[in-house]
Amino acid sequence: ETSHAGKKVPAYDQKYYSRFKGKDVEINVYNWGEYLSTGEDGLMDINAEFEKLTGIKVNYSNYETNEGMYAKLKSGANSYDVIFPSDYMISRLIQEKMIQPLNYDNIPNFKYIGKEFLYPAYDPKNLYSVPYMWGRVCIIYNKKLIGHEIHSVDELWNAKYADKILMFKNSRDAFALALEKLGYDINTENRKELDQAAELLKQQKPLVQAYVMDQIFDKMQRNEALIAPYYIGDYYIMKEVNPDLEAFIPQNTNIYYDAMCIPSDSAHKEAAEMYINFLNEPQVAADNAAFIMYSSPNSEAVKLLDDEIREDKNLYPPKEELKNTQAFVNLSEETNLYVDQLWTDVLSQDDAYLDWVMPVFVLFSVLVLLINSIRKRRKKEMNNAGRRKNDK
Amino acid sequence: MRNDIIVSLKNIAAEYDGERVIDHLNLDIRNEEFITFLGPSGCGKTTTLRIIGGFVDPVEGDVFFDGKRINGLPPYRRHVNTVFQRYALFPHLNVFENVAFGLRLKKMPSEQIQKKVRAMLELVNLAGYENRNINQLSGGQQQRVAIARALINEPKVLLLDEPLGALDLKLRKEMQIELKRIQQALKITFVYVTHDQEEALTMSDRVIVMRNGEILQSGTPQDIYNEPANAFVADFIGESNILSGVMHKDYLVEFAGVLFECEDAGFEPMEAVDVVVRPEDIDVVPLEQGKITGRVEDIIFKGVHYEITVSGHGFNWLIHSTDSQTVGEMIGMTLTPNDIHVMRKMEEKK
Amino acid sequence: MRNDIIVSLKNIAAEYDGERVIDHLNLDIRNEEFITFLGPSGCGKTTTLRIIGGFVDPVEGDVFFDGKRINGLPPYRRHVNTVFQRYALFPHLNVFENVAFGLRLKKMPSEQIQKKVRAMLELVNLAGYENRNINQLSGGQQQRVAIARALINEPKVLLLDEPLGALDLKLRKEMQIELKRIQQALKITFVYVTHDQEEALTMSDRVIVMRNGEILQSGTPQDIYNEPANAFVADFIGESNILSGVMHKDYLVEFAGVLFECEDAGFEPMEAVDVVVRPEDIDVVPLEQGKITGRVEDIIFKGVHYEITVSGHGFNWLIHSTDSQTVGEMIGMTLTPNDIHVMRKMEEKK
Amino acid sequence: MNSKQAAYPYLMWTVVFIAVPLGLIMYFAFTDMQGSLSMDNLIRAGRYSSVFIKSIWLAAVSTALCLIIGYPVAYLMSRMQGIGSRTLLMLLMLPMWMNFLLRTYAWMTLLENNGIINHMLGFLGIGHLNMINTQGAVVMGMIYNYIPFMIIPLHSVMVKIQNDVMEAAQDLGAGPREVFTKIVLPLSKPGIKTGVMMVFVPAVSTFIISQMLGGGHNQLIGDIIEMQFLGNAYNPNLGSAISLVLMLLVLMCMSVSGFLDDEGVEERLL
Amino acid sequence: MILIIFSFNDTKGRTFTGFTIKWFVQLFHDAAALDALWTTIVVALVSSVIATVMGTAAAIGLEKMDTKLKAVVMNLTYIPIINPEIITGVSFMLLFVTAKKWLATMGIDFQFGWATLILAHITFNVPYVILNVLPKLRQLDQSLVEAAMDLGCNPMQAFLKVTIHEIKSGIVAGFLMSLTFSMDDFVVSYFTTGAKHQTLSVMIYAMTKKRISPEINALSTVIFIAVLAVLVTVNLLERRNEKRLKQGSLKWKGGAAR
Ligand SMILES: Nc1ncnc2c1ncn2[C@@H]1O[C@H](COP(=O)(O)OP(=O)(O)OP(=O)(O)O)[C@@H](O)[C@H]1O
Ligand SMILES: Nc1ncnc2c1ncn2[C@@H]1O[C@H](COP(=O)(O)OP(=O)(O)OP(=O)(O)O)[C@@H](O)[C@H]1O
Ligand SMILES: NCCCCNCCCN
Ligand SMILES: [Mg+2]
Ligand SMILES: [Mg+2]
Repeated sequence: ETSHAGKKVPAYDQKYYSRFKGKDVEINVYNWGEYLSTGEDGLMDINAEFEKLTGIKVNYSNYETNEGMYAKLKSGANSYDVIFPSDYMISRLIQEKMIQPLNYDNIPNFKYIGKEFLYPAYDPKNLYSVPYMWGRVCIIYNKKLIGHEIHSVDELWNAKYADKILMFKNSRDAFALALEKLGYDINTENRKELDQAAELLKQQKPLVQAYVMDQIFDKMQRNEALIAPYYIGDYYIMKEVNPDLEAFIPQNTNIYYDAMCIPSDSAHKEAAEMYINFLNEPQVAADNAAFIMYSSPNSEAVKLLDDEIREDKNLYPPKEELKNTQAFVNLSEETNLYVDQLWTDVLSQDDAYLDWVMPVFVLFSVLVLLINSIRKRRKKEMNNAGRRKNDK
Repeated sequence: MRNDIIVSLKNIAAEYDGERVIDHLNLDIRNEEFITFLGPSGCGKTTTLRIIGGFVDPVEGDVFFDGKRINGLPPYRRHVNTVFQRYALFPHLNVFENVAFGLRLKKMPSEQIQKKVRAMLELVNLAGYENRNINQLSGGQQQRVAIARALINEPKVLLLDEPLGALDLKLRKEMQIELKRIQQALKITFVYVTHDQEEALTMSDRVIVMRNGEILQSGTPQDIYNEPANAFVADFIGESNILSGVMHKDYLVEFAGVLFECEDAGFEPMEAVDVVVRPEDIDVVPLEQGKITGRVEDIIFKGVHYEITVSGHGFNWLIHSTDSQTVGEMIGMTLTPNDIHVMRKMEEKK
Repeated sequence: MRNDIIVSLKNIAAEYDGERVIDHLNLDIRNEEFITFLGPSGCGKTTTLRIIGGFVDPVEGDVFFDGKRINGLPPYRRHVNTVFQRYALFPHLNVFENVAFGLRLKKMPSEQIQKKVRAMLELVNLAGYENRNINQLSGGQQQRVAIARALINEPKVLLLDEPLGALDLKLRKEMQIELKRIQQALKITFVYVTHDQEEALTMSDRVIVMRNGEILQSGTPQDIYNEPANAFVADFIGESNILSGVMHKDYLVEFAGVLFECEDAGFEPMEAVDVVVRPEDIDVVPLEQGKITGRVEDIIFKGVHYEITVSGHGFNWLIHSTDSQTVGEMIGMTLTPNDIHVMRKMEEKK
Repeated sequence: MNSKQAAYPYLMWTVVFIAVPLGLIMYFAFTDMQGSLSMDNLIRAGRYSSVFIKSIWLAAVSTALCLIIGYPVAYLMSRMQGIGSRTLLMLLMLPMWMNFLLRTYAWMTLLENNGIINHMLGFLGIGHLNMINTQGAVVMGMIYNYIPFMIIPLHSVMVKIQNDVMEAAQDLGAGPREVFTKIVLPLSKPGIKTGVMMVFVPAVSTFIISQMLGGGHNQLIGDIIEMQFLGNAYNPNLGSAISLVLMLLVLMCMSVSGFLDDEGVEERLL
Repeated sequence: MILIIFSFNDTKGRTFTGFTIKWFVQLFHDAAALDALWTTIVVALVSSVIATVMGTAAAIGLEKMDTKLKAVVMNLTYIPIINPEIITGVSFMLLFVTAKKWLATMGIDFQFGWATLILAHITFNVPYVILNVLPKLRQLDQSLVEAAMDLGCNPMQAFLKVTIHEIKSGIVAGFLMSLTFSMDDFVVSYFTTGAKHQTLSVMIYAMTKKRISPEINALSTVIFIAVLAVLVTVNLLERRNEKRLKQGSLKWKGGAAR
């Protein structure tokens, strides 16, 4: 046993972790950006530590959103071994057989996961996922510059903050906010409700300075923007740099669970499971949680956290505070497509469009190309003929 | 006849980057004259032309046109047009539009342009080529377009900078005749630049021989050829035997170790001179009749004549003769007084 | 002397893109001969040379080299080297390496190469230029390198395709002499191509006049000049007055409406013939002494002589004379029988 | 015969890596996710016609500005001799060698509300300008990134305009203005064509500039395509359909302008 | 111009405000960054070399090809140059995904990575080589090749000893251009990169989507200095060459005057 921040933690199981030593195994880990401790502030550089411990090389890359990750996976371009999708996305991946059941025997540290996180709605039999972090969506704002506290999602639509508002750059989170404001279920499949939400987002658009994900850090820290919805954990990172920031967590906000999964086409499942297991080593999970400031489902790790963090009401709230929060569930395929479409429309803002425009354009341009090339050839021939005649 | 002079350069000097390339040049060009600048590369022919054209400002001296001083007048205000060495045709315009360029600038009505351009193309033998692209023309044809383009502005003076330099021999001969014909037909002053002495002699009313930014001699082709002002001109103007000699007294010169009567006078007694003898002026005579004798070293058949190299009296004599000789044979040569051109030694210019 | 023939073309025909450019050409080239192809542009001179060099395969006929048929043998296997029109020196190699190129390919030992290259550069007067870059040489020097490069392979036959075409007049004259000297020194067969008749006459042992892929005449320069086979050759070989005439009987020809004695015989009675008179053969005499008379239309001073155009008897006579005349004056002209060259009318080839 | 074979590997290559991929775009554009023939994607692409128009508009504006700024620069450079013009060319190329993303990123920090420019403006008392995440910023980014593509072809055409052609025009009576309108301008037309094309095409299809400087609400057609392949709305069929339309658009511009007809395009493309 | 310098001043300025060289140190210890740099260089070098060889060969073949086929191939060649990059990228992605699926049915595991990057980069590089070499071939004096053969070279020797020297500048220019475009490329790499290795551009792109780390500024500074150094050296070398040439020709002029 070693000690961590003055508390006892179990040592790594060297035998287990040395299974792949010297075998030149590499795993591709695909995670959200800013979602793993990189070893600053005296915390652990988790990937380096893992590589050192196991001899497995980690190819680590990042995505911005669930949907982006899904697209990358779906496109088939790359194979990954560990991914970190959120709740609704896990359902979708299960449904589309894009992730595979885990062998929990290879993940002994699964035992540290708090009971309340087992058998989640998105993976009811708990076959595919190991919870990673969880949290709630909040509204982050610059109290000093705004001048008062904020108590409502509506403030995101407040024209006073025009061009100082940031907004989610992914469809589910963005729609969730609009639906919350409208008082609808964030998982609604009702097209009318979704249309209204889209309408609301379009109304908001002129006020929005930018649609962002992690670029929010920079913008909020440097007072580029005044108000933005984001994930509560990240708020703490920003606040560290810019103490003027405050967070407001609406009652009915979105609660999210990100978990670790293994895509179906993973070539190194066992090594991937080892990685997942490693992330659940209490001291690893603790360092990680302290670094990214998200709420960890690893109860052993939580114990290792500084009290200040562990007792933070925003990160580890009492149960009753969560009762009005809403979690995402996967939507039907049609709704997914429909939301994607609405979302693209929001960003590109197109109201009236005509079905025939593009087919007609394609025909037209093909015609123009043809005519033009024929015309050119004819001209060339005439030119040549003319020259010949002249030469005689 | 002061009136007859169209362009006059007075005491002109020109510099590039502070280096003087034309030095105190004086020249009057008469109306309707075909005047040619002849000289080796870099002697300042182009520069002189560009001074007249307005592309180079002289650092000293005055340029007069029709009696008026025109220093500083930009090219587009001068009644002078230029045919550039590399034609400088406008590649984006066809033959017609190239020729019409100047007229269009003058906003002449379209039909009139049509008529004039056609007439001009007729003149340069390019009727029917109106719609050709420039790059579809041969060198000679391009040259003619360049001439037509310049002439259509009815300049009083046409400047031509080695207009035939890029053409091959045959075409050059043809174009020489063509140019002369045009000049005579239009009665325009032509100021012509070449470094080909045959071309200069063939075409010009007057030839200006230049060297190092100076005029060495100015005169009719015959003057220049027959009475070269110095050995440089003599050598440049045709094949010559140039010997060092000594003027014993008027009408008596010594060279190649022999005393010859000559037609020249006015030298210091025993002044060192250059003697020029044209190859075709040397008569071959039987050995015993020869005032000078030598051994035939080489004979080349040239069609019209044989070119014979004879060594004798410490000199390699070049002789043009219609009769052949035998290599290795000794022959005699004679010269009549008027075959001998005595000239002052030229002081070398740095 | 069958043995004496080094290259022999038998019934050669060549085509480009199905178009025939050489038609049933027969030619024997003797060892150590300086033979020149002369003819207007496009007549097939280069093509003939390329057939010998192995760059063009004849579609018909045989090429013999030293008695062996060599059709199809690639250029790098032939004992023939070529001096290309634009030198075709290797710009990435210096003078030495250019000349050494062929030897290096033969893997000759280095010192031997050194020695041979030096000797060769000596021969072409380029000793000391070994390390010069090609583009630091004047045209004439480049030409010499090209010759050295070809000669170092000790070819039995050297092909030269207008080797002096790109040089200016003065340099060309120099190089002509140089080439002739080299050929005589090395005793190699030179097959030379030019379209400059003076060059052909000056240098060659034998001149082949071509037109439209055919040989019109083959003979010594004097033969060709003095006894042109037809009006085309006569015209091509020098400036000529060519008139249509009628052969009344042997030694009597009528042209320009006048009967002349001549030295030609063997024609049909009253056969239509071409009559060629060289401009320098026409003697200008006082009007009343002239067998033909005419009006002086134009006089051009050419340095050595005046070129006089005289119209009379329905013809524009070209006369070269050392005496000037006055434009507009009537003059008389006479011809001696040996000034008159009577030749069969050439059947026009399509 | 022999040397012709040297091109065969490349011929194969063009088929596999140029023709086939374009064929695949076509195939995807006309099929649905299940792989059956469908016009839906193309029809759906119509939804983005306003994005097309916006992309074309922004690209056109940037192209025009590039031309207006680049033309005099190229002209001056072409008339300069030796060291001057080379140094200028080098200065021009310098940012080009810088990574494209870093360049754009640098602009991001420049244009920010609390960026250098606003600081300077504030310092000068002009006040505060909202620049980042506007269309202006996107146009700015396009100009900055693509102006070398305008200047280089213009320059390469202009250096070929010989002085004596301009002198000839003067000689024939053309004053400075006429020399420009009648000689320089028409002779640099091929360069203008190439430059316009070389700026317009990347500008109309960019997705980085709009993302980094446009704040995500100035979506251009490139963003939409990217979104369908690797972004928030996975739909390669729709993405292909939009790509196809974009490609045709570019081809049509090129065909109509006769972009590839002029001599020496090759050199100007480089 | 001012803007360029200014913008870099700015980035540098931000780097140096307070943080000093810490970020540089970190940059050089960042395995991912180093790996990206390595990947970028390998991909650029390999693809440029292959593109140069293939492009040169192609140009030689094309020059001899009959005009119709040549026109078709040339049109295909222009495509990667004038097609919007994103379409090139997307079409490669489709191609490789299709290939991957197809190969998988045959039991071959094919992953996006160096191979796809290199293949894609070769494809957009070859046209630049061809367009650089073709004009040189066209200018090539055919009689040089003939002269070589005349002097005893077989066709292959003629190519190696003469042709290649004549078109060298085109080949080198094509290679350098390929190298530059390859190093600078983002869009195509973005669509063809694998999970294991990313190019510098892709990495930078990912960086811009994260919390801004001063590392990116450090990186800008490093690249800027590197580029500046390369350009200045090239420029100086060129200038010296030019001077030498000038002197050479002066010497020659002097020689002629003698
Ligand atoms: N633009 C220029 N800058 C500097 N020096 C020049 C320039 N143009 C000409 N010179 C120099 O001026 C002198 C005269 O040049 P000019 O062009 O008048 O000679 P040229 O007689 O026309 O020669 P060529 O027969 O070669 O055309 C030469 O020494 C030349 O080097
Ligand atoms: N590569 C070729 N392809 C097609 N036709 C050709 C080719 N080379 C020459 N010709 C044609 O063959 C004919 C003879 O050409 P050749 O080059 O032998 O003439 P030439 O006598 O050398 O002319 P020049 O004096 O102009 O060099 C000409 O009509 C020419 O147009
Ligand atoms: N910076 C990393 C953010 C990860 C947040 N996951 C939230 C998922 C919400 N649906
Ligand atoms: Mg000149
Ligand atoms: Mg020829």
